[in-house]
Amino acid sequence: MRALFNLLFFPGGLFLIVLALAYEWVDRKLLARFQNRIGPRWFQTVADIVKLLVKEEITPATAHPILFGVLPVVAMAGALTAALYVPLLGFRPAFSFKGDLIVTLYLLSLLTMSIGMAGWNSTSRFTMMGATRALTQLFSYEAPFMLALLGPAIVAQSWQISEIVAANQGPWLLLTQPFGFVVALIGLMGKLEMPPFDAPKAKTEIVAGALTEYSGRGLGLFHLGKEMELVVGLTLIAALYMGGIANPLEFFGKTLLLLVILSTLHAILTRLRIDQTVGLWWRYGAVAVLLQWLALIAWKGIVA
Amino acid sequence: MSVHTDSLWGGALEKIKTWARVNSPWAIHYNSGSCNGCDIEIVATLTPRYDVERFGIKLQGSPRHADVLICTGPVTLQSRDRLKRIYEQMPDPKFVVAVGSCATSGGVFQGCYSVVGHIDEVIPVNAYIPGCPPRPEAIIDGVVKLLASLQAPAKAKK
Amino acid sequence: MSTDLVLQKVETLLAGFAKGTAKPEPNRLDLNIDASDLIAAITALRGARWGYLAALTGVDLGKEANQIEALYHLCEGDAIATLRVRVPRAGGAVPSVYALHPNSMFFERELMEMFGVTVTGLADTSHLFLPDGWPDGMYPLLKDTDVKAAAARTMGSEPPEMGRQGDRFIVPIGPQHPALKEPGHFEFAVDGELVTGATVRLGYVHRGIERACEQQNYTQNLYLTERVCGICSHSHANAYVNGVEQLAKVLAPPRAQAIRQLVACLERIHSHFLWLGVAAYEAGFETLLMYSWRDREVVMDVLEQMTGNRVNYSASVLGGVKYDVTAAHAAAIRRAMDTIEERATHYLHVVTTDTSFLARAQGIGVTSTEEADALGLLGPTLRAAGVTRDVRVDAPYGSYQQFPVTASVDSAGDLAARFKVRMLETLESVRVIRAILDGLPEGDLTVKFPRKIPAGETISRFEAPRGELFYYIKSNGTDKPERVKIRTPSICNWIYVLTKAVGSQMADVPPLLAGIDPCFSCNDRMIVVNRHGGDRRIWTREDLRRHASTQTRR
Amino acid sequence: MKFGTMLIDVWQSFFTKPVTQRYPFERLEAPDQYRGKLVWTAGKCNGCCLCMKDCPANAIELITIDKKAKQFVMRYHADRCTYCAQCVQNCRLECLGMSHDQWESAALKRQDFVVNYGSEADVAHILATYGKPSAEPAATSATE
Repeated sequence: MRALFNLLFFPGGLFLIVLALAYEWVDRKLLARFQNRIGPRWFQTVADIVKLLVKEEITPATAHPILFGVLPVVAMAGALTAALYVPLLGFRPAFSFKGDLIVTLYLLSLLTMSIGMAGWNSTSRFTMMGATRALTQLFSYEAPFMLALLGPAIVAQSWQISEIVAANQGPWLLLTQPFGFVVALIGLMGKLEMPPFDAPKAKTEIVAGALTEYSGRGLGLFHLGKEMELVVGLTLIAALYMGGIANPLEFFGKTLLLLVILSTLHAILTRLRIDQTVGLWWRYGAVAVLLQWLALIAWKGIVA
Repeated sequence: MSVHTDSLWGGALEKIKTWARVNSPWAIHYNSGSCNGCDIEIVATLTPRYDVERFGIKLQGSPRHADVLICTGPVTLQSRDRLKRIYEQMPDPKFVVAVGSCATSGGVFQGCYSVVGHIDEVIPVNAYIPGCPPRPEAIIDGVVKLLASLQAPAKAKK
Repeated sequence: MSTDLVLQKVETLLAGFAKGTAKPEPNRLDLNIDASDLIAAITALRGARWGYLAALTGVDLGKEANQIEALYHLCEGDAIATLRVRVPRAGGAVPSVYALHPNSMFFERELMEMFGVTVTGLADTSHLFLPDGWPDGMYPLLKDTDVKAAAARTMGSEPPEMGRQGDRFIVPIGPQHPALKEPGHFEFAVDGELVTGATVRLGYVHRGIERACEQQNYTQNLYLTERVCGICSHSHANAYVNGVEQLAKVLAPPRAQAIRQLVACLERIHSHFLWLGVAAYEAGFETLLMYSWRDREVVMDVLEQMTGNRVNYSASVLGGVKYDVTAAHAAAIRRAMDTIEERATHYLHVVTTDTSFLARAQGIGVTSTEEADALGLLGPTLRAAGVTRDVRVDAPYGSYQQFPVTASVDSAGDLAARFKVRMLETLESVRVIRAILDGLPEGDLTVKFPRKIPAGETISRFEAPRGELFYYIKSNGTDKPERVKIRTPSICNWIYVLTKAVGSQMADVPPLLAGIDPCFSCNDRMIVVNRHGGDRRIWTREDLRRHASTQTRR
Repeated sequence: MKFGTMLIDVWQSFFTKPVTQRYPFERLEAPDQYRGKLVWTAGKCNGCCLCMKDCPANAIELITIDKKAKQFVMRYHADRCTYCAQCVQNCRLECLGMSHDQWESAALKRQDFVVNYGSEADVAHILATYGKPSAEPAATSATE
């Protein structure tokens, strides 16, 4: 019974939807205030999702109907289950077992995979290009992002999130592993296709990328899945790199601080072309993280 | 849920649906032959001074994502069938706002050979905003009137 | 070199071909040429590097003369040489000069479509302006064509199936697309991220304005020409008014001329800020769109206060100006200029130093000076490639002698240079506005203007924010013009976009499109472009692939 | 090559009040020269029709009921008008003017745009003879 409660209400479904919508509103409001405008009202994101869910759903003739309907559900499921392993709101994660960090990372990238599949499935030219770009970006940021998150795991010598958080009580890992933190944060932006890495859904080039053909329920679920992933990603980075989350106040403080950083980067940078983002990752992201790993292993070898 | 209680439950559901549709009208813009005077005023409504995002209006790229089609221009012969095709691509419930004297009545281009005239000869139009070009406030006023009209019949329709 | 010497040079060059010359105005020279000598004449001019092909006007001389006259206008500085070629009304033919002047491809297509004159040696002869279903054999600008019947038949025709795939993966940027503020249909053959072929089908904004001008009187035409393009409405209205005033030999009072120049400079500022936002938005820099359009509102308010409308000011009237600039307006304009100057310098700094912006703007669509001149580009796109050609400097009209303007030029020739040139032009406009406000001459606003204009023809050139605007107006003594020819700057810049799009990344195409600040409603073109370089041969797909592969250096 | 030159801009605007003008709730007056809806005062008009002749969008129809008694009705099509004020410029008797506060003229049906200016008796008379002013172009000045 407790597992059902966790899945449906507390760290899972209902609570996460509300939190995701709140974070999306904060993101849009921040961006609007950065651009000197008022921005959306507080209930705007709720109205958007409800309107999308009641809108007529059009399935393109050339797309495989079952796959077209299932993919948004898979995307949101990926984000929902990832939330169970992450210390949301400062409480102990609902489930935690040896190696749940790896499982969370793969669950988080499930959404991007399903967006790529959705793009291939609805065969319009924009979605094809959107899908290829989404998958290229997935392969380029996934490795550095994972390496960056595994940095604290090496220090704590375990793959379990709660253990890692417990072991790193000393100075924030933000200071001891700066490269790891920066790459993780930028990696999260790449995963969520937030500008300047929004080539896969670049409005002025390929209309809406992989989601061009989706309307109504499908679009709503994809949108919600992405916002949930934002919340889960922020808590993960805050937990690992900013000395764990003890209580809800600390949770909101740290994650909103990260969100402000993401929004500022969104406001001041131009969208990068897909070859520039991939180049940026492999030339700088991966090298920085590997150097940091080298330092960690060397330090671990000498001290421990 | 048997039928006779449906009206109570249906009424509440209907109210929520209308509330959601009125508060997040995503828009798409199509210029069917306008001199782009009205188009720059439509984009001006998105910029900080008028900022229609406070009404929930976001400019979408694909007709699939949009509820309101904001179109300008006297519908030239070449863009006539494209206008119809875009209107058909949009999922229900959809609304059309004709911005500018050209879209409402052909304006200065009435009688030109390559011009159909006004938008409602091609697709049904829900709100007309005359002006050459109408001020951004007049465009917002038109959209507000359209949204208000959505709420009114929702109660009458039952 | 004075205008007469420049025109003498033409006379000596074309002495062999000209059947008769005339000098209707001090800066204009007409030469009657036979169709057979046309290529030789233009090659001679091109050999002596004399001027560029500004426009090609077709004039229907009526049923009784049974002739159509094609006027090739070539401009150098403020001198205009017009080669007049007469061809029979039915079945007339003119050789194509595409090899010498690449931008003539559009003018010849328009001549063919509107007058029925066949142009021999032209690669692509499908419809340019007219809608797809337009019945063949009906030429709208001939006086006796029944355009209403032709339009009715087009309405009934079946629209062609767009987006024929073939073996290449074609990405359509259709008439409706977030990157386009106006309708135009582009088809980019894409190989992965690389563009290997580009076609554009415009014509979605063709409203038949030139024919409508012939059926309305001069005053009504003023408001019709003003609505050719919303962003450069004052430029069109002024070019038309200058032309009609030259025909009627009536000079607007000095205060009216100064106010016209003032509104023209304000329009240039609002157009450049608008373009800065839109071009940055195409490259994905949404904040710059929001900021530049917020600062642009300052100029829009001033324009609204002075002329009563934010976009179509209708400031000029035949023979003067409608509104006066009171002291209150002048003060409001000065305050607006201070904020604009401060913001424009800030944007100039952002546009030339911001790393992420330069990553998307530097080295995109680089054009050398010779190529830009050879392609016949116009306006800031040309001046960003190092050619100082600006009608306000070469051939100052109205009060530009009193308040001179200096052209702003940059030599890099890429997208970032275009941003820089437009910001420099904005700062230059601010300086000129302050000079005008200081030296605004006294006097009344309008002068008596006849309703019937004596017969004659004239050419009026105006520097719109996007480049040189070319008006040819012919009057026949009544209160309705005989012919109004409008050649807008964006036509000549199109060939640049498509030649640069081939071989570039797909993501760079929208910024390239926005780079020339295209005004679709100014022109409607369909061009199939093959890679254009020194050699004029048509490239096969294999050449493109090989060429494309050498281009991927990033 | 500097990184994030817009950073100061962005944070400055974060801490300053947004410039948005909350339109429907806070309505600013249009400048007094703004060209809004056309207003016709019957008084001095002598039926010269010069305004109709030069209107680029034939948005004005002057219907003369009685020329000597100067009884006219001006049918004004607000949807066709392009607000260029050429009629105001042409009219030597200053009967026409552009209102600067009537610019919120959006409507849900096209029929709302046709306005008949003139004394009540004349307008009623015109409506009776022509029936409902449909959106289609009514007959031009039909003399009584």
